[in-house]
Amino acid sequence: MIEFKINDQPVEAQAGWTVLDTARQYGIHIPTLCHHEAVEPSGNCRLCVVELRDGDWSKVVISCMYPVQDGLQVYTDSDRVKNVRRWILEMLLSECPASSEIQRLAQEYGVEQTRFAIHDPEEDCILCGLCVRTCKEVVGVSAISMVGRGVHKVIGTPYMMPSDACVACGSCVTVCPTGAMRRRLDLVRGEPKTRMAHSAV
Amino acid sequence: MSDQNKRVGVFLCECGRRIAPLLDLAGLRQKLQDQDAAATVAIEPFPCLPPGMASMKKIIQDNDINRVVVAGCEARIMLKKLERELAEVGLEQGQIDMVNLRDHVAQVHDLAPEEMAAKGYKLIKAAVAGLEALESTPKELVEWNGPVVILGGGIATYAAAQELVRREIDCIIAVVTDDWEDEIRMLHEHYPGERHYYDRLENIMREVDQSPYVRRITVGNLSKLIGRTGNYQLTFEDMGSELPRVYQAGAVIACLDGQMLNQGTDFGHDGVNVICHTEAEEMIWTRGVPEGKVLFWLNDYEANQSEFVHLSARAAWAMGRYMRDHSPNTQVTIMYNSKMPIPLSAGERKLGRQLGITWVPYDGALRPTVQQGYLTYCDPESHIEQEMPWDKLILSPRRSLGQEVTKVAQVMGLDVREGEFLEQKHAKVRPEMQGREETFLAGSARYPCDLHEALRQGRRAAAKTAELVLKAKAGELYAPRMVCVVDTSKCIGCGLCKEICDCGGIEPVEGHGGGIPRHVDPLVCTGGGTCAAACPYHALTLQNNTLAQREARVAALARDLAPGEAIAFGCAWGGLAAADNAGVKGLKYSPGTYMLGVSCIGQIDPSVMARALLEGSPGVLLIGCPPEECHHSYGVDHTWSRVNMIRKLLEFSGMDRRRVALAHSDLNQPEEYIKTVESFERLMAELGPIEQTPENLEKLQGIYATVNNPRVRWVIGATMRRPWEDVYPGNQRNALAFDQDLLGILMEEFVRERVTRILQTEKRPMKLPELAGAIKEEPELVRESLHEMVSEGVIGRLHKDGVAYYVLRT
Amino acid sequence: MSTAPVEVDIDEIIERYPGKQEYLIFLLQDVQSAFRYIPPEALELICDHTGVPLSQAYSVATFYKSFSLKPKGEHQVKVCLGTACHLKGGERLVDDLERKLKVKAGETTADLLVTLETVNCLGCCALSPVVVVDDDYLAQATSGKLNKKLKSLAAQ
Amino acid sequence: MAETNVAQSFTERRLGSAADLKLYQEELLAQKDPQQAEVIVCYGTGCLAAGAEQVEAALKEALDQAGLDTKVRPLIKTTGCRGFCSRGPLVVIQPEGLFYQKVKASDAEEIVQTTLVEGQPVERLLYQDPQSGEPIPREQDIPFYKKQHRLVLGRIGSVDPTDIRESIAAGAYQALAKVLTGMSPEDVVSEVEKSGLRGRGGAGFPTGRKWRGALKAIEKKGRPVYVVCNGDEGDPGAFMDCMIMEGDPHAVLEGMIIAAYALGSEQGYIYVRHEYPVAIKHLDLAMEQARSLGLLGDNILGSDFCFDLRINRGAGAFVCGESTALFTSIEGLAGEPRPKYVRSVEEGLWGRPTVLNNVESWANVPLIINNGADWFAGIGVPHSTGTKVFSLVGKVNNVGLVEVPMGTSLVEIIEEIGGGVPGGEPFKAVQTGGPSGGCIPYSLKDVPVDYDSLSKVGSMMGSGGMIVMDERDCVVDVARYFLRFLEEESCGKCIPCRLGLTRLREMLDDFSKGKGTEKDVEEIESLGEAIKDGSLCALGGSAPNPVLTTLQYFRDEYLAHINERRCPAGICKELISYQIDQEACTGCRTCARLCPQEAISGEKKKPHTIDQDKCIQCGICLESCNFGAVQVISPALVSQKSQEAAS
Repeated sequence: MIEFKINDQPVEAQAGWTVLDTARQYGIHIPTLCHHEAVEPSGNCRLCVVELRDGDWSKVVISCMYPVQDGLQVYTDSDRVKNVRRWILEMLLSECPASSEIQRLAQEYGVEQTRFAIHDPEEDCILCGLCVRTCKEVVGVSAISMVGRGVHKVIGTPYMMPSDACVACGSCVTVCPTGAMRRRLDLVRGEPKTRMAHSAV
Repeated sequence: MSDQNKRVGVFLCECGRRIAPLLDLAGLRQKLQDQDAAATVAIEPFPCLPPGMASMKKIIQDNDINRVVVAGCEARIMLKKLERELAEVGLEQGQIDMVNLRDHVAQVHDLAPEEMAAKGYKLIKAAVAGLEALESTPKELVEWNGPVVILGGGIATYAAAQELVRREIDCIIAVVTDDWEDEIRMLHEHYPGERHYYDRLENIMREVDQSPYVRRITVGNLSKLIGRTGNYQLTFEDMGSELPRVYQAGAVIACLDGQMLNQGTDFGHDGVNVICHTEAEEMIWTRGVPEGKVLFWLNDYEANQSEFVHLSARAAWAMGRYMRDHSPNTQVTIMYNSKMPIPLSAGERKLGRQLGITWVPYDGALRPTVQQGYLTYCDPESHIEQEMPWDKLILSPRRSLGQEVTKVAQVMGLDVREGEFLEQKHAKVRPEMQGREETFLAGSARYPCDLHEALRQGRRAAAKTAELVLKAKAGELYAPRMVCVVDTSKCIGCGLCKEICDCGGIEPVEGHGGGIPRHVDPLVCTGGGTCAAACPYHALTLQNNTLAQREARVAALARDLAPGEAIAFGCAWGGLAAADNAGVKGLKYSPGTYMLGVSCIGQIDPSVMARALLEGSPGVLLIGCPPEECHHSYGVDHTWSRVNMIRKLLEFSGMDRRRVALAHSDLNQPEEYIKTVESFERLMAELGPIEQTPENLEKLQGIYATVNNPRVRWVIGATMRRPWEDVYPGNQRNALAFDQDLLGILMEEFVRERVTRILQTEKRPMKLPELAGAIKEEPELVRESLHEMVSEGVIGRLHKDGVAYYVLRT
Repeated sequence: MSTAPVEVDIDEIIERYPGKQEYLIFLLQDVQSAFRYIPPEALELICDHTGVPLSQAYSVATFYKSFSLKPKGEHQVKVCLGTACHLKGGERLVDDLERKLKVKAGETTADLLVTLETVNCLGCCALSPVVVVDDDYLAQATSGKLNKKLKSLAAQ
Repeated sequence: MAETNVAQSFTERRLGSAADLKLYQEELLAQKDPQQAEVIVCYGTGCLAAGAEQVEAALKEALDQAGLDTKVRPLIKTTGCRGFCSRGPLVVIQPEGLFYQKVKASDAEEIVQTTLVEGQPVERLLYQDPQSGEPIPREQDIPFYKKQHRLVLGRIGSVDPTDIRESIAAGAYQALAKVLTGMSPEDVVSEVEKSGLRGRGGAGFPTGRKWRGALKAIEKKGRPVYVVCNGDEGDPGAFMDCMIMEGDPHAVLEGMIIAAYALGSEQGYIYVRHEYPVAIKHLDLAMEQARSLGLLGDNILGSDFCFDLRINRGAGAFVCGESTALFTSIEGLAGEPRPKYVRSVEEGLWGRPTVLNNVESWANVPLIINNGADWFAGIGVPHSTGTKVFSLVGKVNNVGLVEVPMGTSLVEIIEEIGGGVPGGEPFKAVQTGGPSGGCIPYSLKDVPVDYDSLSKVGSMMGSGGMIVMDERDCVVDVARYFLRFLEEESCGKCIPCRLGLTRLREMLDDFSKGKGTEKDVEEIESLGEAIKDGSLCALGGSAPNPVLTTLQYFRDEYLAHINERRCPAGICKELISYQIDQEACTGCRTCARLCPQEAISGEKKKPHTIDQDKCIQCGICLESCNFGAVQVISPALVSQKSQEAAS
């Protein structure tokens, strides 16, 4: 049994758990975007940052991957943590203006508006890669992947053509935290031959 | 086996704040415990995270739980993880079920927490009932017996064999000649312009020929194939050779090449100076490279095969290069439709310039005309008709499937369609199924390709096959658990299942004359289950996901439904996924529909629909994929026939036809899904519940019996053929006539089943008016049925006081 | 008339390495240097060989800057944008070349003659700003020197 | 270089023991006539780019022509980088040690005739003292070299890196022999610990402690354990690792083999940036030759110890210099970093214990073993022992590779070794540590260059790039440059780095256009902190450093941009304009011909003018003017068009 503190509250955990696992077990809320229980964490969105302190020493880490250790002192809402979250959300607001989930989160964390220019008002993908990880780890087909690097990165299929590997299961849409996969799904699975909106009952 | 004692554990998930405060979980647990609905009930903040998982495992072990319901989120995403983790405490696939409390209840309805809990309770109870009806099967190893047989005679044979021998896997190659060098000599008939590759091909062939793992047989075409993966028996046509004709095989790879035909005389083809690629190659073999002006005309557009023009262009380029390399006095020109990009790299273009091979475009709007010594074409720049001189004019070949290849493909059980190559697009349900042809089909008969691609296909097929062989060798090749199995004691070998099976998993067993029992290839079966739902005798079962389970589930749910509530089935690729996505999006809709997930709507036996109505559901809504997107090919279409049957029976019974309905849902259109369920709910509210009068119950019992009647099932099964078959119902020459026949049969059996039931329950001889009165049908109608039943010997007739009494034969 | 083979045997390249994921980048590099880009067929063959899903190989091929999925031109013009070259006007040379060649950095001219690229540092900071044309280093490059060099390429 | 012959001659010999190696070294030394003349041509990248190959060919031809007697005929040898790149191509004539600089192919005949035949130096090719103008004939007397302490670079420039025999003769693999004959793995690790060697790749983690950590991890997890060399030197303006790999690959190999012995590793990897084809070639050759001699592979020097190496070429991703990204890249994936909450000595390559050091660190290991930890610890300053190699570039006279003891002051390196800024004015700032480092202003010129002092002033040692800036370099522009570089090189995995760098750069873009407020300066600092805290790996975690340090030391210059719309250095395009000095212009028309906008007009031989409306500030006129007539004005002239628009 490992004992440590989250926001000064003593908690117990087992080896192999992360700080986030433990926090959730104790009902301590830490926001996440790229985390999904069905796939391995990847640490992309950085929203789940927490601060570790030990005397004067302090460090910001991501709770979704930080392994629990005896005697940790974790703070989920310190000034440093808030600064990181604020900027992430402010940047996401301008990067993914079309996502209501981002707007909701931003509001929750007190970010009302963004100082940055909006490049694409339609954009809603935060490139958290959940869809890619789900396609690989849960569905097992790896139909989609990250394409390109850095600022040019997008979610896509080989050659940006409908993928032969895709089984059209829609898991990517289901796990997507911002709803961005929805409008990308047809690029992946191909245009359906028939699209029936509604059947008469 | 612990299965004797079925102990179900229910785990309720808080999912952070996404279920817990919205839905009264504590109350739900209390109710489940009070009602003794499960062996144990627990609430976890996140069962899916390590702390929750650890807690679940402990509870499962401490309480000897052998079946688990996790009520939290989508099974589509989370079930695999649960299966993987809970395997550690002995739970197998099929023993874990999920209820999506979050996306089907908490996130989508505007209800009080207790009301939410009430809905969750019903869904969970139904899931528990389903699991209690589960007879879990033991793990089954796939039997592997025999080498890999590579047949069909295509050139990919060698690449496939090479791949296998490199993995030390035994194989038999069925080829046309004893000597592989002859095959190279003839190769250009299928793959012209590939000389640069011959050295490499020779190395492959030599390696295969010298390998101790390869046995080379020269036999006729495949004439019969029976068995299943791991255990096939192949029969070849008699070629008069001394070799045996019958072989045992663990797996089969067919290497089939398309054929190349010459163009017609409308292109000036004369076989001497105006020739096709294959003839040009033959000429080079026999007489060497011709001198003078050689003109390749890539006439694939004009021959209506523009999709293959790149292949022709590459072949022409390769032949042209060969000519220039071997004959300084040959000039090579390649004429191409300006719509086509030249398929050459920067390096090849440079080489082309050095060699002096010229590419001349023409305007495709004007078809070039062949004259003696010239080809007239329209210059795309100037629009002037120009003439290109030639001494030899070489045309692209026509690509098609040969007759023998077609026959082999048919024996292999492939879809062979007029005028098409063998590659088919499949809807896919499991990653390992992708493009199933890839595991056993290679060569230009799949789709026209160059030699390199054909060999690649061979290698790829062999690599996929090798995975199976190696797994089998290691004793690790298990049959998937959710597949169909045949009860041979019930199977009469009618062949209906084989006919409607979309995955090709059902095969006949070699045996005794007429009634050939069937069996299922578990490695091919996709677990869609429409075959099981069609079997007239219930001889097919989708194991670990049986009809009995589904009936138990709907029965439990239907009994609990409040007025205005109804049952829906959604397939994981359509309705269920759309429902999940509605929850993810947090869309709100009315709460009256209870969604039960299935892998394909086609596995809903009409018996399940009838049972739901019988147990008190006012209606059943089946939500499948959009038509033509069915992952199990025809599940949705088959469902239509079943729904249609129930609707007819409802009408016979004086109930509204619309109580059973089929809908389609795209997983990416949750808003449309909501329209579907709300529309159905409105209808249910309008119709109200089916009154539980004895008369109605009798009729519903009758419907239930009728849909399980072998004759009815056979008729329904036999009439839901593949939609693309133009015999029926694609081309409904006599749609109405058929429907009238169907109505007649249904009515007949409906009456007979009910008469039988009345006689069974009353256990006494009954008169016609009594019987007609009991089932509330016209005496005339009942009389007819009684007469037939008597003449068939199903019931007996007694006369007492000049009055006929009917009695059940024992 | 006889010519040296221009195309490399793709199968030969594939067989240089065992079929494991760790050799994916090796294979892509060898294909890249043989063809100067990665043809789609080659990518699929590499996937078959290494067992890496196509999407993942595509992801790798687009992640690393040295791989190109589009054919490259006959000549390569690389402008160094290392810090030393930046301080001495490397960007200016890129702008200038983009104007002259009418392509953006990373692109190839329509006639497949020249591909314009930028590199981070070539390690010859003493010569900054540096432009490398094929294997030829232009030290202290200027717009005028580039004009001359481009002309000589076109004349070849 | 005579690769093929060399490779062939090894198949006969396999060194069966440490004594055998010693014997072989003595044999090789005995074969050499110390009086034999040697013509050494530097084949460093700088010299090659400047035409060293042609010089070598010309020298060969001149020697053939001269028909010198074979007995006295000198040996032509090519070596790795001599370091004095701004003077390349370099040729050194041994045994006299004559140092010829800026040699051209056309000089070959004269060198052969005057120096080799007649025994006289060619005066005009000698280096001239910049102060006195006196020629300095010998390398070691040149100020650039005099102040240096070349240990890691010791063999470079004197041995042909493609011939292992030269390196062996010069002492290569003696440390390995020492380790195999008399040191236990524990001895090796504690020796390295004692030496105080710290990682030369950037962060300066003590190498010995890293090895110790790996030993502990092995106790827990068992083997395999991997040793990896990080040769993915990506910092723009840094090329010392490249020169070490090219010039003395055996030092790197030897260091790795010693570590492998200490840790019980059987497989190592060298990850080299693909832009370094020569380094790859030389390492490959060195490995092949070492294998055939029994210095690498099975049963090294006849012992039971087996270890082999493989080279992984990078594929063009700066981020792969980050340890976890480098591992994912070796594993065959896109080089995205992984969170490092479990150290790589425990969970590195393929999740196994892994020791990763950079090229220069590895090359230090044999020195420590050979000379002892105490000797090594005696060089430099406490906590930063040994020497460090820097690549000195930018606005400095002596561009090149320098090696100095840790703790040497910045001003010594730049002014004394580097010869100061061209034109003689003091430098404005020095950027150290590459894109992750910071800018140190002239006022801190006396700061000793060691790990701790550099971090104290907000910069870092980094891998050793040292970029000198003068008054004509704008700090806003430099900060933007590094940000743009990192933006382009960010792997894009985590949001703070992928989005943050772009946004930070956009804020600086505004500054460079004169837009922004003092409040924005604070916002930049706040965002910078968020990126540092929030980023997944060191690339993002240190990316704001150039901005934050320039803000610390050059805040006024930032403020000049926004408050006065003025770029003091005359760099930021939007804030400057070009003007032609009517007095100085000779009307030669060069600028007018080259101007892409045809903005320059004027008659031949009469002063020209620039049409400000057409000018795009490309700077070609400035660069092309031979008379210094083009001037940069900041704040910018307001163009006619915008004047009209305003009125």
